[in-house]
Amino acid sequence: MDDRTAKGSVYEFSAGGYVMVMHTKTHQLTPVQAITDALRTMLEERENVVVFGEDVGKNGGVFRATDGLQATFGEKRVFDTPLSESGIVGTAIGMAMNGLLPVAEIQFMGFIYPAYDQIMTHATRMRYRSKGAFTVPMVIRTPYGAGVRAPEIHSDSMEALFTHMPGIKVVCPSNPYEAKGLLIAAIEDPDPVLFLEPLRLYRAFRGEVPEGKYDIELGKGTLLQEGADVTIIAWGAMVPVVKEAAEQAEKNGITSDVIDLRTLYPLDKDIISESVQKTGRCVVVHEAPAAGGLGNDIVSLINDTSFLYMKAPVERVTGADIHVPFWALEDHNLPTPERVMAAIRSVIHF
Amino acid sequence: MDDRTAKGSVYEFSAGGYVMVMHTKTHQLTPVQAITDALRTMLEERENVVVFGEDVGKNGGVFRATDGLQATFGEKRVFDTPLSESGIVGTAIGMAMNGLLPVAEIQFMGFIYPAYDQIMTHATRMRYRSKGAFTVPMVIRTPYGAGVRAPEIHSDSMEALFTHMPGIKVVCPSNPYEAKGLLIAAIEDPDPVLFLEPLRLYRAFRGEVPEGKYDIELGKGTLLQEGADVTIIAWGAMVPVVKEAAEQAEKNGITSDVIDLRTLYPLDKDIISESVQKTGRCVVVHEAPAAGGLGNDIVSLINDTSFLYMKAPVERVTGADIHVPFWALEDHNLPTPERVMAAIRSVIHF
Amino acid sequence: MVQDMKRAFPVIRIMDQNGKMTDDAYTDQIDKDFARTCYRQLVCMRAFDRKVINLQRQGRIGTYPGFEGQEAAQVGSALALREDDWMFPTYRDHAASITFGKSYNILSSWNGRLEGHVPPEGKYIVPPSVPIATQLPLAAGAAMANQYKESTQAVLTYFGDGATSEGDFHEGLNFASVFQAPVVFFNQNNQYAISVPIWKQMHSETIAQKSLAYGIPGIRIDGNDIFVVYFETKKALQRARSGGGPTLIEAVTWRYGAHTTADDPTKYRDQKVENEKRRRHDPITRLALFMKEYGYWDDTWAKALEEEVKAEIDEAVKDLESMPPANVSDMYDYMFEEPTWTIEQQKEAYMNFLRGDM
Amino acid sequence: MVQDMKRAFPVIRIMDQNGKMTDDAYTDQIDKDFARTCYRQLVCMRAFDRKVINLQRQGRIGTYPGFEGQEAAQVGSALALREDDWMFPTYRDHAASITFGKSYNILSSWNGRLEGHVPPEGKYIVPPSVPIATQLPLAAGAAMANQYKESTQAVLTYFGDGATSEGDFHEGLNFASVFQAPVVFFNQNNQYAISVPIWKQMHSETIAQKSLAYGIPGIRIDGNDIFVVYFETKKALQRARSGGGPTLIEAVTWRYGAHTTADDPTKYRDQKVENEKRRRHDPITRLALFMKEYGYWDDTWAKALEEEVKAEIDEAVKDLESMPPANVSDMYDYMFEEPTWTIEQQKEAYMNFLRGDM
Ligand SMILES: Cc1ncc(C[n+]2csc(CCOP(=O)(O)OP(=O)(O)O)c2C)c(N)n1
Ligand SMILES: Cc1ncc(C[n+]2csc(CCOP(=O)(O)OP(=O)(O)O)c2C)c(N)n1
Ligand SMILES: [Mg+2]
Ligand SMILES: [Mg+2]
Repeated sequence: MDDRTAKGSVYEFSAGGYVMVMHTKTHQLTPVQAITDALRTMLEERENVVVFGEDVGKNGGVFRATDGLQATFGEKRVFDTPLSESGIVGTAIGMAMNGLLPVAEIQFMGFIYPAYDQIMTHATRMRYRSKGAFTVPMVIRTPYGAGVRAPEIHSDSMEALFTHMPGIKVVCPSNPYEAKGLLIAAIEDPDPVLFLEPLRLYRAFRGEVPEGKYDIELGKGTLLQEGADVTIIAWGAMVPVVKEAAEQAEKNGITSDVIDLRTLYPLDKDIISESVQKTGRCVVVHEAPAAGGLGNDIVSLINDTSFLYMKAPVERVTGADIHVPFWALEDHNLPTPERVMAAIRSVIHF
Repeated sequence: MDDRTAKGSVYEFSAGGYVMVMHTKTHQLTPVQAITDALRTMLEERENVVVFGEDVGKNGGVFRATDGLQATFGEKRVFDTPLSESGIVGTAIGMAMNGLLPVAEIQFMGFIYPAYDQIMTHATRMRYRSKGAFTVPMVIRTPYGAGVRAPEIHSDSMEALFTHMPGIKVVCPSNPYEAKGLLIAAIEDPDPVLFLEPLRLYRAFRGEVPEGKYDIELGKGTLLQEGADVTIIAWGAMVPVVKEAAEQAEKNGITSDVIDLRTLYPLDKDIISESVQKTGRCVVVHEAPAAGGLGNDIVSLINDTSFLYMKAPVERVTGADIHVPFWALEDHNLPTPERVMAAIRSVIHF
Repeated sequence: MVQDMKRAFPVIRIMDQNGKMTDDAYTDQIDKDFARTCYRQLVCMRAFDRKVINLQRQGRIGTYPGFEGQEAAQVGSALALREDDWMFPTYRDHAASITFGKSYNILSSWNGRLEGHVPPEGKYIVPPSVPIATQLPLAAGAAMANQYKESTQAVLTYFGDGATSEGDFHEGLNFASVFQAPVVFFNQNNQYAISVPIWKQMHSETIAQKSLAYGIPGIRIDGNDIFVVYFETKKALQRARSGGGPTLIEAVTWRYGAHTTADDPTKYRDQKVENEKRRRHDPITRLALFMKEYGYWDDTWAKALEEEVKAEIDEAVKDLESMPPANVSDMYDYMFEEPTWTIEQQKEAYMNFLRGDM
Repeated sequence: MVQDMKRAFPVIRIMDQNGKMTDDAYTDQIDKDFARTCYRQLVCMRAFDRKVINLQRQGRIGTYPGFEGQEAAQVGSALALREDDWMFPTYRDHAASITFGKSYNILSSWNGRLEGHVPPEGKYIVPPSVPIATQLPLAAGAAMANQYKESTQAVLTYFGDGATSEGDFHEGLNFASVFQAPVVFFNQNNQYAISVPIWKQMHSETIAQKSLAYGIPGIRIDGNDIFVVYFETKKALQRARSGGGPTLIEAVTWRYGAHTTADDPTKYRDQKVENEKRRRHDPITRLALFMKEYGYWDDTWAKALEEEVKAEIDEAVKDLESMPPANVSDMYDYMFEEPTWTIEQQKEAYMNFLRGDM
């Protein structure tokens, strides 16, 4: 489905992204409310959707992402599990193989590692190893990222552990409208999807979200603004950061293509290569460590598709090769508009 | 310690790598025997070295890597554990914090995922999160890679899951002499080291290995042969593959720098950039999936250090974005000299 | 408390080593047909296993994990399943899978062929798990889905003594117990995990007692007594179907041979034990003695059966060896329902390379 | 068997709710000094906890997980340790850590300061674990190292009721049992894991019974009776030191407040229970009653103590708030003993950026 039309709504492209020009009913929601709305919509639309994880039931999730869902849909469809990530993902796989559409929550991305084995050896291999006899239409939702002064291990951003893993799509929205549409698409996807929610943005702002079901195609990035001099690529919580940097740049006479990737695997090759072939310069921004980070894949993609177009080496603005620091220092490891601006300057003046 | 001198031996550089010109006693060992020799040497040299894992005791390991060690050093120092990877790594961390030098074996790299959480949240964070009060001088050895017609999950090559993880070094030898020297260096390293053993090479050939203790510095690659036209980068089981490709290339009048990285994190920046700045062309070869593979990091490194020197985009010859196929097809997903040759041609004729 | 476990969980059998029934409540439930079905399946599975090991020695098949000695545990439990139940086996459970309806082509998976993992249409036989214990949470989840659908289908999963050390054993049983999911955890305690004997694997005296950690029923049975296996599994399945939650069954058994064809058991145990086990505990011998004792035996039938089984297995090997070569595109085509552009591009590039276009 | 667990593992206490000793064998071992040490520490820890929660409300410290209600479990067990034993606590176990010798600067870790994790020289107090249950295998490993060194140091590790669901709980206990490692697994069963009550966490009636799965001693005690906590922990440590292997202790308790300052318990439970718990089960009230009963109480002393504790804690807060700003280079400098070139380069680049060189 084209992402500009939602049940009775019509969207039009404008400089700031898509805007609705004909309404069904919409609401001003925060990103986390949009997630809840997506879950609610899919619990209504598909009777085999189940939502579960630690504290998602009565408590409505530690971020309130599942607030009110158990009250509406009952304990059968929205439930608490034991504190057991391998168990959560493992049972989700079994459910998915047996006709359900599980949406499992991992409370923070830093707690997904105990489930890594289940995702690596079962969720992502089942279709292949049964030659299609069994499939795993499962979504794992998890908040990720730093910047909210959370305790240790609550701020990890290790998307690259999953973009490297064959057999799973990785999605990461940056705003309420897309959070809803992408999550619905993820739930409807016939294969496993890891859905990363930028926890720093959960309540950072509101945006228009239409009622009812609509989806946004997985695997497609979006151009947030068009420019001529440099391509800036980001996703999730880094999107507001790069937008601010792009504004600063504009004040310095540098105009940018700003790409929000939205899906991290598979990468949207066309949007990246078309843009860098126009600008010849690129800055990639992510929170994760530089080594092994998705930034390297983007550099590779540009190397593969656009070698002769590049006027300067791609600059990556990323976390260092360190664990997310204790929060007194976390801001020092997070890309900021200033650091992105410095990178823009350096690709421009190369 | 310089890697050319081992207790009483003197090595000299020649076209084929280092050769010994003055001997202590040496033995012709296979790579797996060299591993055993390294373990034996360190069990002798350091009384706090302990060696353990599934089947490493009486059975001497499923690949015989610990053959005879329990008989010599007793059950206290060389022992079997329960079938429990998180337990193996978790207890190894506790031992390392408390004065031992554990060398834990994970039977195959495909079975390291249950221990991923322990490595990610404890082994690699303990020094930082205790501000140096506790440290984890631990080695995890594990055979990796495809090509021996092994059952499912026995052929994984997911080094990038660890090169992305802050706080751990990743080492991967390709021959007996270096296997011993690197493993000794890994055991002496004050921080966690993941030691990947190319199982396909375990018994593939023999090489001269000196008796006694010597080490090879971690973090340094080695130039296996010098050429002018292209740089070929590989490690572990791909080293013989690229050597063969380089020979073929030579017959076609193309001469190559062939780099064996040996350490995968941190990458040897100098050896790579010096070589590509000379050749202007580069082919990187690995078994792991293209997406998220270490090849991308190498492309990035070249982008960062040698942009203006490159005459063609870097070519990567890798596994596809799929799980290691069932073995009837595994060879189709493994880089071969022919595929490497094709990539060489393509960077030359770009 | 700790000391009493071998008494709290005695090894239950209903047929003794000489084939005599020790509990007549069961004797009546076993008729000639059933006894012969059991016998046929045991004999057939053993012949299959031996054949494969021979093939492996001749280089006609890859590494293979034999199950000789464990036939009663596998066949008895598989016979207890209802046609539409789910099975999550391991790499060693081919006797169970085949008994439950998997075709002999399962063999081809040991030749690196994907085709060996595909179950017959309508059968819920999941491909065997290689990573130890990982199938237990899956089985719990599949059982939870049955609950959700208000289906009376139950789930049975196999695992070994070594598997009890993995976190997934614990998480799987805990989930199943909390949700009272209709799943039977069937442990084949063959007392070794490759070279590691059970007393280095755990400090508990039995595996059955681990059920106490989850507040679920647990039972320890003689895995070489096909009847106790059958009836206890049936009971557990029945309990599962009727809302009584999961059960842990420990079937004590022994593998006669090597862990796999790549293993050398003389490295870690005295294989003379094998002879002793064969002589005193063989599941097939025991069933034959029972049949003789209860008048269900017939030499001509047994002779004919042997021929029949041999022919069946020869046929299976012929099928194996006449398979067309593996299809290269399979390795790309089952990662996602719709391939990503990356995989599509990689496939195309490789196919071109194979055709010599590159 | 399954049904008997609450009887097999009754909640043991030696001091009843009114502060009366129910087992006089212990009464003699408690003198005034010891009672006062206990009381002081309880009062001090509670004052600390309340202070921190206040600081958090005022925005002077980050998210913080309080332990009010659990003081006796933590203080009693920590007092049972020998000076040179090892402790592996969780995020909620500051009363234990401080009692065992950690300075109040542990607080600073909730302001995102690394410094809060550093133990005093020579103390084996490991930084609190955040990822649930992961510290259990570590504790088993540290205990195995003590065995290796033939040291009589023991290891004690804390964890919650929720932690029992994790694979690492199982793997840690199994390892410890197999190697008979000198480690005490001290469970604080406060009956909730954030919002999830214990009966949704497990189907077993007790946590203590999980010891049966490992063939190790297990005991269920009243975690609000500081004396039973102290003596049972001491016994378990003694057993560990003398080669008797690990013990699982379940200390039943209750957290009065929220899971952390970011949690709202009224979302998932009736906080009126709190009043009931405070009235009938408070560990400090109970100890005060005991002291009055046995003549160890003195109003003036108690009053003076309050002042003393207040001053001590005010001092700690002053220290916290006068810490110099965090050192940026710390985040780079403790990844490896010698930084890799990558980290060195990243550090240099960022330091230059901070100085405005870029
Ligand atoms: C997670 C994991 N670790 C290690 C292995 C290697 N391995 C294969 S079988 C086996 C022993 C299994 O023992 P048990 O569970 O008793 O089953 P059995 O083989 O005796 O049937 C091991 C260690 C594996 N397959 N998976
Ligand atoms: C592996 C992991 N999963 C999830 C969390 C998030 N989390 C933090 S505390 C907690 C509940 C822990 O409950 P319990 O073990 O009973 O300890 P308590 O907090 O009650 O002391 C959860 C789910 C975590 N820290 N680690
Ligand atoms: Mg076994
Ligand atoms: Mg709790």
